[in-house]
Amino acid sequence: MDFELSGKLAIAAAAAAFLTATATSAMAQANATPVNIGVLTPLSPPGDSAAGQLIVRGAELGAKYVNQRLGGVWNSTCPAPGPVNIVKGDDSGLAEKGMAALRSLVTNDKIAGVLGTYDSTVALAVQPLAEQYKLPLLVTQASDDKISGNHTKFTFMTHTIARDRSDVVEAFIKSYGFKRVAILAENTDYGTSSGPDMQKRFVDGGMSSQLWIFDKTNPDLLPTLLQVKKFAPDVIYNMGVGAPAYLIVKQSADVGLLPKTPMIISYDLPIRPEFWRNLGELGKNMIFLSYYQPKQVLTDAGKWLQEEYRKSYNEPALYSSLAAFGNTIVLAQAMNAACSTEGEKVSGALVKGGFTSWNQTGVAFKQSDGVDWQRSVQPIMVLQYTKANQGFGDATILYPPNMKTGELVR
Amino acid sequence: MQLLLQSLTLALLNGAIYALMAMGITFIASIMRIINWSTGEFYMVGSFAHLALLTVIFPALGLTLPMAWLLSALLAMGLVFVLGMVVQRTLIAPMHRPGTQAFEYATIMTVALSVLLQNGAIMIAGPNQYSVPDYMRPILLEDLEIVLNGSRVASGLAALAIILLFYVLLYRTSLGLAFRGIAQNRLAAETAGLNLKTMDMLAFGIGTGLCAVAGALLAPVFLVHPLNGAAATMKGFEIIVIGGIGSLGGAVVAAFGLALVEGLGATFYRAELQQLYGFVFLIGFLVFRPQGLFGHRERRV
Amino acid sequence: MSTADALLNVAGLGVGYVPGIDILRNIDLRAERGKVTTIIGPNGAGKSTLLRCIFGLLPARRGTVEFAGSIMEATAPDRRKLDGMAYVPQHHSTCPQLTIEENLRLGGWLLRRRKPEMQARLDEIYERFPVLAERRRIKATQLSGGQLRTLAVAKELIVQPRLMLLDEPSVGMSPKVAQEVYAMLAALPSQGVTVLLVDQNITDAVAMSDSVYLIAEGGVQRHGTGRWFTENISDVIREMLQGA
Amino acid sequence: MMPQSSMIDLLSATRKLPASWWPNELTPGVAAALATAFLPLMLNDYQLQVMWVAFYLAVLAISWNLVAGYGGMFSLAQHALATIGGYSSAAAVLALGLPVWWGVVCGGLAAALLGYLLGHATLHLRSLYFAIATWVFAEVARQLITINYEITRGAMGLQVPYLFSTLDPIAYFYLFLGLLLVAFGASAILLRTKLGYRIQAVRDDEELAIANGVNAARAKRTIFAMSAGMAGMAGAMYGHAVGLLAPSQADFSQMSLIIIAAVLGGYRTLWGPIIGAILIQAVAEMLRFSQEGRLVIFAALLIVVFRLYPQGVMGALKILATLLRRRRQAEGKTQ
Repeated sequence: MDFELSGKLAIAAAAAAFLTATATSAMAQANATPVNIGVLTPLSPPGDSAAGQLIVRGAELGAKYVNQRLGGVWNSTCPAPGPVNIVKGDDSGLAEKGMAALRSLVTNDKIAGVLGTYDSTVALAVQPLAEQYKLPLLVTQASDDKISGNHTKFTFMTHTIARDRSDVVEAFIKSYGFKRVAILAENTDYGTSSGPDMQKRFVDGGMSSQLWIFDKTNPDLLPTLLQVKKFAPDVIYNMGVGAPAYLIVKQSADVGLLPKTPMIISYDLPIRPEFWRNLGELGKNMIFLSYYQPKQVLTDAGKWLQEEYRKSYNEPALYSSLAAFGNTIVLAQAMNAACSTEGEKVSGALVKGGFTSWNQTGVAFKQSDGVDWQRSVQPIMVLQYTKANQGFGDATILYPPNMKTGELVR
Repeated sequence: MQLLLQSLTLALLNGAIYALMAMGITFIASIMRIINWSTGEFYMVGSFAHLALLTVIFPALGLTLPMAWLLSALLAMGLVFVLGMVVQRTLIAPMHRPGTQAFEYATIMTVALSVLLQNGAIMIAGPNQYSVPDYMRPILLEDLEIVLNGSRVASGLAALAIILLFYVLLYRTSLGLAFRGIAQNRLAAETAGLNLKTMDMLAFGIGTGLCAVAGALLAPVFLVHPLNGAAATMKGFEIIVIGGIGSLGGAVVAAFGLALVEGLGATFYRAELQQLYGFVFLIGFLVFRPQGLFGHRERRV
Repeated sequence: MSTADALLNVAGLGVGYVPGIDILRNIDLRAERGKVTTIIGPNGAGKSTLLRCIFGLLPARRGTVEFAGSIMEATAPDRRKLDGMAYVPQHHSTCPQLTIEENLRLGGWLLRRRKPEMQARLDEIYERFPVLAERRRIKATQLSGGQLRTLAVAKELIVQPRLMLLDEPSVGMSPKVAQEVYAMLAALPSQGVTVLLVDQNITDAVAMSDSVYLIAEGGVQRHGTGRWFTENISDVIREMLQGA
Repeated sequence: MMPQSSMIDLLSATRKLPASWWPNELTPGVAAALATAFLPLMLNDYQLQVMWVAFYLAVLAISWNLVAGYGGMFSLAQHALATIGGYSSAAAVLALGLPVWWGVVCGGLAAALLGYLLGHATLHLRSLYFAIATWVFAEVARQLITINYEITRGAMGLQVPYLFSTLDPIAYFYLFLGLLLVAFGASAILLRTKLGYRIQAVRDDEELAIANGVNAARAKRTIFAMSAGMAGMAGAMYGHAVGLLAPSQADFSQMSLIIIAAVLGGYRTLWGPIIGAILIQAVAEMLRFSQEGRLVIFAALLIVVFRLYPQGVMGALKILATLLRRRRQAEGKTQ
């Protein structure tokens, strides 16, 4: 009995010693802990986890780029640059979950900056928290113009807002002489922020335009499309994201709108590898907006990303990944410029400086009026496929005029 | 006129598909007296199984059959039939312990199951949407200026055929008689010597199998992705309330009715209210005919 | 009486629904082959519970149910049905939206793979109960109370059980209809069916019984022949009322 | 089906109510709340945030348990009623310019009123139909909020003022702790009133209860409206704590959380919903490391727990208590 007890004690002592040793070594490592950057994004339902995963991929490659190519970031004591590390926070697309996730990232992971917000609701809910924690928040893909319109010190918009998109689509549609525009927008923040704005512009611009808002969970859009058919548009603007975007294309063909009527998809869905598999001939002559075209000249960082992304995932990077990648390296550059990871200083650097991102435009956050407060504007292109199964790189650039590579095929 | 004709045609096709979605739920609800909240997830699993069979497994085996899509959809149904039975036996049947509220606990189990299946699919299948090749070429009715999606027609017809088969099973076989008996009076079925445990398991398998084949058949029309079952659940519930729980005829008529109401409402009034038309239709039934179209007032047992 | 004559032998049975509360504490009873055995007792004595337990719808907490020489272990009613036990519960043992014939065919579930036999039995039932034969295409919900009861019995008789457990066959019936039902039951033993009856209609039930058990307070209070009970019924009732 | 004797007990209890209105469960409740009040000393911002959300979920679970567990009405609209409370409060504050606290009251009243009407329309339905009918109500509410984006800003989210001038989660921690204590106490007391006994009698056997002179329809409607009011008020406070309202709060996944919390903790017990809510919130947060797999692990865990302990934590505790008592008795005998 005694022996047993002493045996147990010995084991306990050994375990304690081991734990202490591990803890000490962990603490020693903690001194060389990388600078954590948070990615706050939807990774589980009801959020759009598909988008969230793409954003995480971009951010992780961004960290890899910072560590490999920029040699990490300088921290506040400026002795030597250290690596950055991406910490994921799942917001489930819900404001409250986003708040909890951000507080977790701040208190547990001691992040020096956060990016990745996808839902406008989440961005709006965590914006005041970012202020409270003096934490730079780079809004990667939320499109509500209220976010920049709130004029907060630590929030930086890099995504296009409804207005930018409307500008481009309006100019494109005008320059090609379309007169009747049908807009199909889903009932998410994306659709309800841009759709009505766009319709108003077309009507104000003397065109006739109708807007249909549809429920994202409803896979049967035929009745809506029959109304669209009755309207007899000469161009359809497809503002679905993911499954609804495909459904609009397929079901437009069902009611006979396609292939007669040109269709514009509002983002770069058609560059997905499954686009042709899913749509086949229907994808021919598809017009779409993109922030990127393979023939476009990328920065070195952008080239690096496309290469790495293809290596890792065997497909081209989508805008979500590109944007998150860009945000990550911009944040790192700002830290280096400030020679600090302190929120105040990094924010200051972000406002002052100009930064390299994945595209040639670069990133700068001027404190301009209204919705342009601390917002970096992305150029948007309009592309068109001209053949079935065409590679993304062979798509014609229709807009902007200075980049134009071909004519619209009807 | 042409618009009306086209929307009527589409409602007809949709009705068959809606009916198939609803039958699985109504069957399970009438036999086991539970709501299966994971219906939509079995629909989704069916569509993924179909996708895998048709685009990966069949080509890998070098199979090139004329109606491969139908075979694949039926195989997907069979797979989910087995999966459903396993789930029922291991997870749902044990909730019917004496002294527990069978309806509530079993329902809660299906809620947890739906969370598991949905998120499992997101984890495994990743962020993309998939489709399978069209089943048929589009059909052009030139005189009427109507184009019909071949896949929709094919899946609508297949749905009708499956409904017919199910009808034969229910009304022309002794197994079907047993199911109808259980649906009306479990005690009467038990005194007749039926093993209710086995019958419940079979019923759950058949119900989920029906949802799965709906998912499989609709793969080219409504795509394959982890969240594609949401609509099936919604339509299914609406239809079984309108048609009356346990009434197959009611489910079929309600399915066509719902497709018609939604289609006409959205085509001729406001499209964004499409889902709400169905709800209004349903609320009308709840208020004026709570037992549904062909349902009968439940007796307390 | 030797146990060899008993088709059903219940010994020391204890049953209950809620933990800690036994509805039946200790029941011993026998049903002799080819005889009618009746269980009487006050409301809430657990008579219906006893039948449910014998048929396997409720697990026994203690004691054994021995049927045709073998002890029933599993609670599955379908096994007992297969062994030749049949049970007609007090309420709703038919399916209201099935036709008469469908109800009978459901009752004949065990014969589902023997089509000619099923048909023969159906014809037999129709012959015996012309009232059902006339209405074979009608839904059960349209039957009158007495007809429904007849259907419920016929539904179980179709598989020619060895033992019929009947719960209150005449409840809610006009005296005339009840008479018909009892006449039908009285004829069962001559067809080789042993009957175990639970009844509140003491006079009619006891009159046709070979053996009667009075149960109350979870146990058998009195046991005797049908004749003894018929003669002493008023004393028994008085005793019960005073005891209660 | 419960034996008749306890039904009669329940109904006779409505005639002679217990002498004291103070329920036995309330004393440990207050004690637990007092103990919890010291927690912020040990917790960081993030943990406090998680805790107050757990309290909020617990209030919803209590309100649902009242309707479904004690009332036998398997409603699937609790999350929608909370959301309606939130938007009603927002309307009162943003459109009418009322102070935030008044908004919260308006939110509770609006939800209670809607709950009463919903109950009026659906409570005569049988269980399956009732469940689906309330689910439809929730879906309609969610879709209407989404579609009318000109007013509600739809999925873009409606910004509403905060309840307190500080964003410090400690304030909200105490707010929701207080709300939880009130909800807990209110339901404990309610269950000891005539209405409480009546509703349980109705749940166990509606016909028998009616035969015993209970106005079943009125009892059900009243409980349903009270529970809706509780959910609405919690929803309104939640809106002003997050600073943002969105139709996703009326998503069915939120309802599943409420159900899971109540059942995991212990369906039809007073403490169950609280234990369940804190447990799932804690587990969900602990699973953060697993990222995409979070909900998969979570759901798998739930299924295993439900499978082993359908009666939830409270049921498991009861079994444990019985075992301990038996062992003690056995020890007593051997000595």
